[in-house]
Order: sequence, then C-alpha cells, then structure tokens
Amino acid sequence: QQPIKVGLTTDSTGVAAAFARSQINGVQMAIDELNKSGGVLNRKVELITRDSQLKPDLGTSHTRDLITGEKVDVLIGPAGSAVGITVSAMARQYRKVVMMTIPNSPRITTEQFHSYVFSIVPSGLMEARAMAEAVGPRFKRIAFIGGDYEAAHQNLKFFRDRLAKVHPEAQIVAQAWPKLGEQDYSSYITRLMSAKPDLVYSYLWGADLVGFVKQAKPYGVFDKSTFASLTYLDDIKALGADLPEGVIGQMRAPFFALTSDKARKFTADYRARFNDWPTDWAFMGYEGMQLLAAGIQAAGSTESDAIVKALEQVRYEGLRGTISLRALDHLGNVPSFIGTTVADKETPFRQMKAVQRIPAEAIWPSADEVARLREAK
Amino acid sequence: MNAARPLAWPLAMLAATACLPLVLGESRLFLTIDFLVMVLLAMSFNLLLGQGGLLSFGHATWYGLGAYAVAIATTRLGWPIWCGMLAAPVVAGLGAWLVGWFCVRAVGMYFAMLTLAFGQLLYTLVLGWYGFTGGDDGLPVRVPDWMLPATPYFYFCLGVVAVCLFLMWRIARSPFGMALGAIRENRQRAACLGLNVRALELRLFAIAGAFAGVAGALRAPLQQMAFPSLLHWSQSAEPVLIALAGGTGVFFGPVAGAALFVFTNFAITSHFEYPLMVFGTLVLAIVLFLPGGILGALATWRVRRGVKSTPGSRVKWP
Amino acid sequence: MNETLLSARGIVKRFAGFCALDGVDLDVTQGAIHGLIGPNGAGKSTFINVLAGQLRPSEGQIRLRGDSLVGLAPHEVVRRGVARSFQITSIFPGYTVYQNVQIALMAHAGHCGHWLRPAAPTLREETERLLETSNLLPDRARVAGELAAGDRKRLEFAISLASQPALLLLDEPTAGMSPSERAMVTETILRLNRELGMTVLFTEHDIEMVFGTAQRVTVLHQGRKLAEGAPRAVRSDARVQEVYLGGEAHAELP
Amino acid sequence: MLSCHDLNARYGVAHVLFDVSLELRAGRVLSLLGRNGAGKSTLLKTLMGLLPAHSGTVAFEGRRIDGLPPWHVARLGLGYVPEERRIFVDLSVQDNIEVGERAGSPWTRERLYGIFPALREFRKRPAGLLSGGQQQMLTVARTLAGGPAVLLIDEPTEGLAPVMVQTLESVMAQLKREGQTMLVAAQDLRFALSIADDICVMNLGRVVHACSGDDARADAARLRQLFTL
Amino acid sequence: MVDDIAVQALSGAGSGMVLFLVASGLTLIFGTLRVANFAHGSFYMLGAYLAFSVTRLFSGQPFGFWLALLLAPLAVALLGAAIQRYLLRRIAGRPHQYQLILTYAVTLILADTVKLVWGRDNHTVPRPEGLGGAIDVFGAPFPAYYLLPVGVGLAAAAALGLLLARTRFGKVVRASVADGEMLGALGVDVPRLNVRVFALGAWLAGLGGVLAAPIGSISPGMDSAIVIESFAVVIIGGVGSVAGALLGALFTGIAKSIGILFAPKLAIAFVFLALCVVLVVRPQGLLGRSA
Ligand SMILES: Nc1ncnc2c1ncn2[C@@H]1O[C@H](COP(=O)(O)OP(=O)(O)OP(=O)(O)O)[C@@H](O)[C@H]1O
Ligand SMILES: Nc1ncnc2c1ncn2[C@@H]1O[C@H](COP(=O)(O)OP(=O)(O)OP(=O)(O)O)[C@@H](O)[C@H]1O
Ligand SMILES: [Mg+2]
Ligand SMILES: [Mg+2]
Repeated sequence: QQPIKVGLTTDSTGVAAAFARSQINGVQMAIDELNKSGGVLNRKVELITRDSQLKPDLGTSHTRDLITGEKVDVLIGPAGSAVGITVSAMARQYRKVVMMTIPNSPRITTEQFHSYVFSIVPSGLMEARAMAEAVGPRFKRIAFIGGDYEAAHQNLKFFRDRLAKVHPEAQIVAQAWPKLGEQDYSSYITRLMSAKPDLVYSYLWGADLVGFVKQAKPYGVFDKSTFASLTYLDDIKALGADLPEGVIGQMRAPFFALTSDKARKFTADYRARFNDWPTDWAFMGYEGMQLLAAGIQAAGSTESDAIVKALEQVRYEGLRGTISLRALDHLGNVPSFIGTTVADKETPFRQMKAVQRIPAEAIWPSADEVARLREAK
Repeated sequence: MNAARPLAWPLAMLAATACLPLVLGESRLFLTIDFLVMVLLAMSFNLLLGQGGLLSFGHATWYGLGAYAVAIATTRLGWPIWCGMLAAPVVAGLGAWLVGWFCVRAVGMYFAMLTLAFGQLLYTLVLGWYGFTGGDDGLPVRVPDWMLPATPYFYFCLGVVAVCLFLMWRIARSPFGMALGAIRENRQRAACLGLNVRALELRLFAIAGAFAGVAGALRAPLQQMAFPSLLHWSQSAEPVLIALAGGTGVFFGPVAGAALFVFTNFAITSHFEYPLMVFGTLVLAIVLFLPGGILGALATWRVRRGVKSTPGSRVKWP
Repeated sequence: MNETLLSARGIVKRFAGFCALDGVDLDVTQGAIHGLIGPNGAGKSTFINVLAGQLRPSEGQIRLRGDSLVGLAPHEVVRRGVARSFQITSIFPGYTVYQNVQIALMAHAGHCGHWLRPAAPTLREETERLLETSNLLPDRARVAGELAAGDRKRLEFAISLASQPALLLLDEPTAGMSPSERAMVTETILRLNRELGMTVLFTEHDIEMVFGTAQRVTVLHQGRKLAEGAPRAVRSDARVQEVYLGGEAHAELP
Repeated sequence: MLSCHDLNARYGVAHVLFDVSLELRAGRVLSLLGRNGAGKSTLLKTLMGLLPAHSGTVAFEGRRIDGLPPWHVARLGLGYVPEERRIFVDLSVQDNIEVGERAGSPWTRERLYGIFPALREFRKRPAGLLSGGQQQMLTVARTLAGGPAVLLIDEPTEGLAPVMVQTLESVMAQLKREGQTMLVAAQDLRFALSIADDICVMNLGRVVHACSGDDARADAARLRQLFTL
Repeated sequence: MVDDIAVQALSGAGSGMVLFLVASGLTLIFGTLRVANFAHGSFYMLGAYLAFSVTRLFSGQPFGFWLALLLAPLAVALLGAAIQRYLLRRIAGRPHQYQLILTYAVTLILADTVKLVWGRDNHTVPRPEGLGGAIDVFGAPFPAYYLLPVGVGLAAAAALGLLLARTRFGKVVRASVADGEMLGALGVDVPRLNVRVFALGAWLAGLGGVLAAPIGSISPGMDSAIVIESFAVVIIGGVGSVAGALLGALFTGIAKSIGILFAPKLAIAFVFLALCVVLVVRPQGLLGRSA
C-alpha cells in the first residue's frame, strides 16, 4: 500500500530557520506517533520537506514540485508569511489541502482565503486583540515599537481598535518602526522613552526582540515602564537571564503553561528526543499534522474535497485544548496565551506565571468582519 | 559573413527545448520555466556587464518592477494580463532610465553600489506602500486560466525569451553594442572618439532594465503574486552569480549559469539540510577551476584546440 | 591660409595649489603644423588635455574658429573637429586592430546609435583604407592589446585620424618608435597636412622630428610660454637651449 | 653574472622569444638593440620573472633563477626599470623611493636627489601628478635605491626632454664608471652605442647579432642596417 | 529637543563605531587588494559567535569577554589569511567580479557552518562587568557599554591612519594598490603582503563582531545586514580611505539616529539614501580621489 505523503515547504534558511527546525520536529513527531499506531487509513505517513529559504519564488517551485512531482496528498505550512501566501496559492491552483502552522497573516484566511487552506495559528488580528484585552485596561500611555513590515503595522491597527473599546482613555503616545533585522535600537529607545510611556508594547521577535531587550535595559525601559511583547520560546531561551522579570509576554503555545496530560507527555517526549524544550512551533506543527490525519481518517480518503469537508467537522483533542476549524474561514479556535515572566529554577530561562488563556471566540473576527475584509480586497 | 552560422547552436538548443513538454512532467516543466525566466534575467544583466562593463548590483529592481507592473495592472487596474505584460518592459525601462541617469555618473564599484542603493530605495518604497503594493505580503496577480497549466505557459515563455535573446544578440553585434564594448575597454579613449559615454551607457541601462522587466512579467504569473523580495538586493545577486558562473565573456554564457543555478539549487534545497554549504562549495569550485565560467572554459578549451576565439570578448573591471 | 583656427587666451590650470599652466596664449594657424615643446613637466600634456576637454581650465578662453570650447565634454570637443592622441598609448586593448579603427570611424560617422543593425559590414571600405594608410593592414586581425608598444602607438594614431579632424592634437606621437617608424609617422603627418590641409598641434621630445616637421614652435617652461616662432629661431634661442635643449649638442643647425 | 640559455617565452598562445641566449658579465654594460616588437621588453620581463619562461634557463651568479617569483629575483640583486612608467601614483615621490629602498644599498636618498634634483623639489607631491619625464626619473631612482647588482633598464630615455636625456646619460655613464652591471634595452642607437661594452641586436624574438661595443662603434653602418631590418 | 538630538547623536556614534571597524577592514581589503570582500560580514559574524563561545566557556569569570576580545579577532584573522592564501590567491589575475563571487561563496559556506556549529537559535553575550549599566549624559541615560566600541573604534582609526601613512608597511601597502606587480619587481614579497593585509582586514571585522556581540543578539543572519551597510559606508567615504570610512560610518550612524526623530519612515533606508545623495553629488565618495 502506498504511503500517504505530506509535503512540508518551509524556511530552514534565513531569519525563521530556528522556527522551521522545530516545526519539522513537531510534524515528524506526529507522523512517527501515527505510524506507530498503525498509520492513517492503514497507510504509513511519509514526510517530504523542502527548504524555500524564505524566498517566495523558490517556495512556489518547491510546493509545485511536491504536488505535481512528488504527488503529495496534503501540504503543511511553511514558516514565513510571504511564502505562506504563495504556498496557499499553489494549494488553491492544484486543490490540495494545506495546514498553516506558523504564518499568521490575516490575509490567508480573509482576502486570499480559499476552501483548501486551514490555519491553527492565532492570526495577527487575534493576537493584537488578545494583547489589547489583556493589557489595555491597565495602562494609559502606551508606546509601540514594531518591525517596519505589514504584520506589525496591522498589529498596531487592530490593537488600537480593540484598545478604544476596552480603555478609551488610553493612547498610543509614541511609535517606532525599526527595519527588520535592525542591529541598533538605541535611537528608537530614546525616542520611545522620551514620551514617558507606562507601557512599552513591542511587536518584535527573533533577533530583533533579543537586540531590543538587551539594549533597552540601560535606558530603564523595564524600570520606568512595563514591557509587553510577543515572546516566542526561541527568544526567551536566547535572552536567558537578560529577559527581565515582570515582562508581559504573549505566546502561541507555551509548554510551561500547557499542563494537560497530553501536552506534558509531548513536552517530555520532545525533550527526550531532541534534547531541547519544545517551542510554540513544535506544538503547532504537531497539532497541525494530527489534525490533517484526523481529517483524512474521517474523510476515509485522501481526496481533497472530502478532507476539507471532514476537517470542517473534526474536533481534535489537541495540546492546547480542543481544536475545531470553523467553516467560515477555516481558522482553528486556538487561544492566545499572555503571562508575566518570572525566573524559574527548572529552566535556564524565564518562564511565565499567571498565564491568561484568551479564547479564540473572544478575539477572532466575526462573520461580518470576515466578509468585510474579503470585500476590501 | 553568414548570419545564420553563429546562431546554429542556439537554434538547435531552442528546438530541443521546444520538445521538452513531450518528455517532462509538469513539475519539471515548471522548473524549466523558472530556468527560462532566469535566463532572460541573467542575459539582460550580462548585456550590461559583458557588453558595457557595467556591474549593476540592483538589476533585480527592474525585474521586480516588471512583476509589479503585471500585478498592479491586473489586480489594481483590472486590465487583462497582456496589457500588464506589455506595460512591464515600459515601466521597468523607464524606471531604469530615470535611475540610470544618476548612476552613470559614477563608475566601477561606485556605480555598482549606486545601483544597489537606488534598488534598495525602490524596494523600501514597494515594501512600505501597503495600500498600493500590498507591502511584504505581496500583491496578487490575476492569471487567466490558460496560463495556469505548464505546457501553454511554457511555450509562451519560450517564445518571449527567444525573441528577447535574439534582440539582445542583435544589439550586442550592432554599432551600438560595439561602441559600448569600446567604452568598457577604455572609457577615456571612447569619449575622445566623440562617443557620448554616459548617454550610451544610460541607453544600455534602460534597455537592459526593460528586458529584466520582461523577465519579471513572466515570473509574476508563475507564483500568482508579486513580492517585494523580487526587488531585494539578494535577488540582484542571482544574475551576477549566474552570469559569472556561466561566463560573462561569452554571449550565451548566462544560459549555462542559469541552468546550473536553477536546477542544482532546486535539487540542493530538496535534498540537503545545509543547502548553502553545498551550493557555496559548488560556486567555489566553478570559480576556482573554470576560469571564465562554464562556457568561458569551453571556449578556452576550443581555442586550445585551435578554434578561433572571438575578439572583444574580454571583460575588464570598469 | 593665415586664418587662426584655434586660439587659446590666458589659459591657467591649477591643481590643488600647483599652477601647471600659468596664463598661456597660443594661436594655431589654419593648416599649420605647430610644435609644442618644453622640459618634462612644463605643462604640455596638461595643455593638450585642456584643449581636448579632458580638463577644464581654471581660467582662460579657448576658441575654435571663434566658438568657445571651454566647458565642453571631450566627446563634444571631438564633434567640433578636434581629435587627439595620448602620451601614454590609449587604445581598446580587447578589440582587434580592425575593430579599433572601425569603431573610431563609426563614432565619427554617428553610427553608434544604431542598435539593431549589424556592425560587422559597417564602413568596411573606409576602415580598410585607413588601415592601409597607417600601415596596419598586416596586423588587422591581431588583438590590439598584444601589439608591441610602437605598433600600439601607430594604431592610436590611426584612431585619432578617423574623425578627420580639423585640428589634430598629438601628445608625443613617436615616443618609443624606431627611427624608421618615426620617419613613417612624420611622413604621414606631413602628408595629411599637405593633402587634407589638416592642422596639427603636437608635443614631442625628438628634436629632429620637431624641427624637421613643425612650421612653428612654441616652448613652454614651468607653465608659461618661454619662446615662440619659426623653428630655426627657437632653436637658437639661448633660454630654450638652457632649459630644454641642454648645452651645445642639439643647437647646431642640421 | 647574469645569463640565459635557449630562453623561450609566450604571451598566451603567442610565441614571442625564440631560443634567446646571452650573457652579461660583471661590471659591464650590455645594450640590447632592436626595433619595435623585437622582444626586448619581453626578454627583460622574462629575466625578471615577471613573465614565466616557457623553456630555457636563466642563471644569476651561477644559480638558476627561472621559475622564481619576481620579488625573489629582485632580492637576489636584479633591479628592473620598466618601459611604462609604473610608479606608485598615490605615494609621494619620497615614499616611492622609500618603497624601493633596501638595506645595504649604496644609493642613499640624498645621493639620488643629487642626481635628480627635480625629484627633490617634488618629493612631497603624489607621484601620479608628475609629468611623464619626471616619472621616468623616479622609476630609475626607485630601482637604484634597492642597490641592485644588475640593473635591467627598458628604454630609459623614452619621452624625455633632451636636457633630461643628457642628464640620464651622464647618470648612466657614472653608474658604469662605478662598476654597475647593466642591461639596457634601447632603440636609440646613438645612446646605446655611447654606453655599451657589448651589443646584442634582436629581431622578431631572436638574437640576430652580438658583438663588442668597440666593434659596433667601428662598424656602425652595419649595425644601422641590422637595426632597420 | 536639543538634548534629544545630542543623545541621539551620541548613540548613533556608538553604533557607527562598530560599523566603522567592519568598514575599515573592508576598505583596506577593497582598496589594497581590489577584492570586494563579501565574506567580510561573515568575519564579523564569526567574531561575534566566537565571543559567545569564549564568554560561555568562562561564564562567571570577569575576564571572559576581554579574553574573547583578544582571541576571537585573531582567530578570524587566521581564517582570513587562509582564505586569501588558499582561495583568493589562486584567482588573483582574474577580473575582480570573480573575487566577489568567490567571497560570496565563502559567505554561503560560513553561513551554514555557523548553523552547524552554533545552531539556528539566537544567542546573546552578557555585557562585561562594570559596563552593564548606564551613565548620565545631558541628564539622559546612555549605555555605558557603548563607550567601549567608541573608544576602540577611535583608537583603531588613529592606529590605522598612522600605520598607513607613516610606516614602511603602510607605504608598501599603498604601493601595491597602484601596481602590485611592479612592487614585486622591487623585491617586496607581494603575496605575503596580501595575506597580511587580508588578515588585518579580517581582524578588524572580527573585532567589530566581538564588540557588537554584547549589544544585541547573535544570529545566523547578522552577516548580510552588516556587509551591505559596510559596503555603503566604504563607498560613501571613498574606497581605500580609512578616514573616509570613519566619516561615512559616523555620518550614517548619526544621521540615521537623528533622522529617526524627524522622518522615522525613512530610517529603514537611510544608509542607501545617504549613499545616493553623496554619490550623486560626489561620484567618488566623500574622501575618494576622482578617477
Ligand atoms: N592632475 C594633476 N594634479 C596635479 N598636478 C598635475 C596634474 N597633472 C599634471 N600635474 C603637474 O603639472 C605639471 C605639468 O605636467 P604635464 O604632464 O603637463 O607635463 P609635460 O609637459 O607633458 O611633461 P612630459 O614632457 O614629461 O610629458 C607637472 O609638474 C605635473 O606634476
Ligand atoms: N601582453 C602581450 N600579449 C601578447 N603579445 C604581446 C604582449 N606584449 C607584447 N606582445 C608581443 O610580443 C612581441 C614583442 O614585444 P616587446 O614589447 O617585447 O617588444 P620590444 O622589443 O620591447 O618593442 P618596443 O621597442 O616597441 O618596446 C611583439 O610582437 C608584441 O606583439
Ligand atoms: Mg606630457
Ligand atoms: Mg619594449
């Protein structure tokens, strides 16, 4: 019997390389588990990965080759958003189901939505709203810093909109838009701090966030104000003790806050296998693969339209809770996690306490909004 | 002189390429389209470097503009795609002409960096103008159905690329091309012959830009999107690499370079966990062991065997 | 015949604090062969560069048949009929001898804008004729960069002639040549002057050549005009002998 | 002191020197005559190691030096004054000389300035701004500063004003008196004859005539004839 | 407002100095050997990664960073020497684009080597003891650590200037710019000289990398960002001119940080904007000589 082939175009080269690595690990763990328990539809599952090097054109070529050359049955998503969009375009053209586990551009599920694309990442819109919900009420003077690219600009826009609802008096007192990959934030920091904010909210990640946090310390950013940011596990690990305590962090799947048995087992397995802590990407890669498998199982075939129908019905007991994918935009009802950093003896890096779990239902776009966003194109 | 003779090989290659849809599967055929687009981009770049001695580090700018011309025409303006395809070389050529007006004032590495800087400025513009260009998430291209399957689009690209290559070949052999070669060889002397060095270089820059624009226009429907990364300097590095690996001193050198780049890079990124290391080693080997690039080495080998070389093919650092 | 073709007035050229030309006046008569001599560093090449548009004079006026040349780019100066050769040979090393001459002719004929027509057959006859006159026909297929120094010089000379200039500026046209070639170049200059009425302004260190060819000689010294006049008069000028000719050896008349 | 035997050299595929053999004895001056393209410059470059010998040998003081890199050849005691003025344009005149200096050279800077007063005058100026003739003087001075045992000079008087030619000739005559071994390539018959102990005439890459300077002076007509071959 | 500008200018100078160290090495290699060394960013990155390893090896020890400052640039210099000796020398006579491509290939290889050795994650190096905090400048806090790159940068600028202008080594280096072959004929071992110059350039890049390590994060992509900026700085200042590189680095550093106050949208492309403006006005760069 032919194995079920899963195609993973991802970006093992470039700024998202670390994300891609754990994504592959997570997907692979899911596949190994599936195969150990007899496969899907009694067929083995096989993973084929490709490196698109964060280049959309290479991503297109690889995805196309996975579909037409390797004849994969389903696709699972890349790392970068731009590549994600082209992968989605290929999926549309060739009618292949694709599961996004890292890219979270709202466009994927709105403007450029088509029935074969699914996502189990809280979209940029959802994350911005989650942040506004969590921190909005407590602060009045908010300074924003984000990489100068669309996701960050959108984030601020969505954050602002929700802020106006939860705390009308609050205002954005300063903005800074360093370029992606900026090495030197000092000028941006002085600019932000001169507005005397009580919250500095960042939409920075990866090397950018690490650089910013290290450079922000001497300027007293963490003493004179509270700092809130995306905090992927990769960055928490890189910063180690350089990440101050009391920072408000937003994550997609923090292993220390996922305490269900299933999640604990995953963390333990992952540690044993890769000698590393599972990142957000590993969790989502794993869940994405499991969801696909569940969809195929339920459809009883690898025929794309059948899988789509099945996936819209599936309720998967995942690591972050029960995940279902709504028919409207194929977005999973995945939560956003927001907590406060603390030192922890167990790990050489910060963990978070009082992690709030903001449910998708509170932050995802309503049917009206989705319709409006799709109109807007 | 028989004009058909020097084209015998290229024509044979063209005919062979035209038969590919009979033997290749869809995926490989698409890869071949990638290759054709790269050939056009690298050849247009080599028109600058090989003919005019102008090393541009911003050539992808015009490639990207070509792609955006198609995307904007189809998505923002609602024009049919062929309007966008026709607009692409015009937009790219005009852009190159405007930017080139500043760039040809500098020479050598200064010229190279100036093209890079202007390219990055345009990249920034495309990246930052979300409302119009869609920013880093790109701008969709509305592709008619007939362009989606591999075979028809392959023939379309093959036709366009063949025509463009033929035009470039004519340009290289024209008095204009020869004058640019003279400028490459000795700028000061060329000026003292009464050649308006800057004006000629500017014209070449615009022409090469227009051809790159055509390549961009062909690229856009392939991924059904135009992305800012098409204008980024790292994209500009590709034609440089391709042209040099293939051999800048030989007219069709970049074809060999593009084959190497597109097919091997695809294979390497499919099979290796550390693709850059493999690819870097490959490039290193070519530079070290094939002086003059792949076709350049072939030409040298033929000279050794007594076949006459083509004069004026040496390329000097400007 | 006695009309002034080129007139330079009060040419000053300063390089970062150093005055290479210090108010030079020079008239070149239509149809004349005019020699420009002077010790090394007198400013001869600088003067030629100023005339040809390579350098812009700090002060002064240059007129060709009354039209100002100051501020024109080199290619514009050439189009007005002033061609030049270089002291340090300047050719297109990667082109063949034939192509070197051909491109020069095409540049003059204004063909270089054509970008879709083949270059090979363009101006074939003219090219061969010019190769013939400069005795380069046997070398026509050789790559110019591989020629010996003297041959390169001859090629450069041929290139300069291609534009059929009204005024030809030659910077040491026979330097590095053997006596026989030197004689040939001298002969060519004289013939061009005689047959086409081409005006020539040249610098040279070969005394025999200067005094044997030029109808009028100007001596520069430290950026100023030291002497000017008929060859015989200049040659016997005491100051010229002191700063340039050096002692008695060259002063005796032939 | 310096000799070569059956030397062949090529530029790429072009064969330029054919079986050239000659010998330069200590303390003597050998004039290498030949018209344009005869291969004089090529011979000097090959002796110096700037152009690899295709076959044949070069020996200096009994030791084979073909195949050695130029810097090594130079350190053994060969000094080369090229035909084109290859001065270091960005360096001042003084620095140009300093770069050529080597310990133990009898040519101090003062002594060089004594011979070439123009260089003293412009010693602070970037050498690229010198006129052609001044540059030529600088190249000679720069090579002398290294105190070479054998001096290879390629057309030293080209492009020099008559006064300078005289100066240079007297410098070379002085060098000769001091026992400097020299190999001088020249087209200028008069100059070559005036200084040579030995004469060697090249044509089309071959040595076509060799004789002593005295013989040549006695039979200048024959030489002239060979020369215009 | 004036205070703001002063503080911005000062922090711009701090980051400008790291850029200067990298660019000075680049301009030296570029100006002398005519090698547009694309691998220069990799040297910088290696310097930073080596600093990470050394400080980690001696973590808890106060001298860890200073040891890294000593050792890492030396290691990078050795690597540079090897690249010059075994790779670049082999293609010395070829058009210069090939050297650019060769160093580009080296960049690719080193990029993956770094991933192989140090992983794909970001790393950080703690700031050395005593320089972790802030000092007071015009009443505003200024990171004390920045004094180190500024000091080292100025010292390096002065030392390089003296080296090139006064010593025989410097003169020989400049002579080889004009005509390396002739220099060889004068008895100078040019191949060895080239190795030394390349090593010196690499050493400067490595030094820049070590000094940059405690500022931000150490990540696999840090090579390409800096190399493009340094090329820009080298061109702005004029190829081969160390003083030009200093001027260019300070100019872009300061102008960028002040520019952020007035035109934040342009900050992303500021280096390129500066390059365009400078070259359109002065095609040979600020301190470059015209052709
Ligand atoms: N670009 C320049 N900058 C500064 N000084 C210069 C420049 N070009 C020439 N000079 C100086 O101007 C003077 C005249 O130089 P020029 O080359 O015109 O002399 P020349 O008469 O042609 O000498 P030669 O007969 O040796 O060729 C010289 O002293 C030279 O150093
Ligand atoms: N770089 C080169 N490549 C190929 N051939 C060359 C090169 N340089 C010189 N030649 C050829 O080598 C031959 C000898 O040249 P060479 O320069 O040694 O002559 P020469 O005797 O020094 O002449 P001159 O008196 O003109 O300087 C010439 O026929 C020339 O064409
Ligand atoms: Mg002169
Ligand atoms: Mg010679």
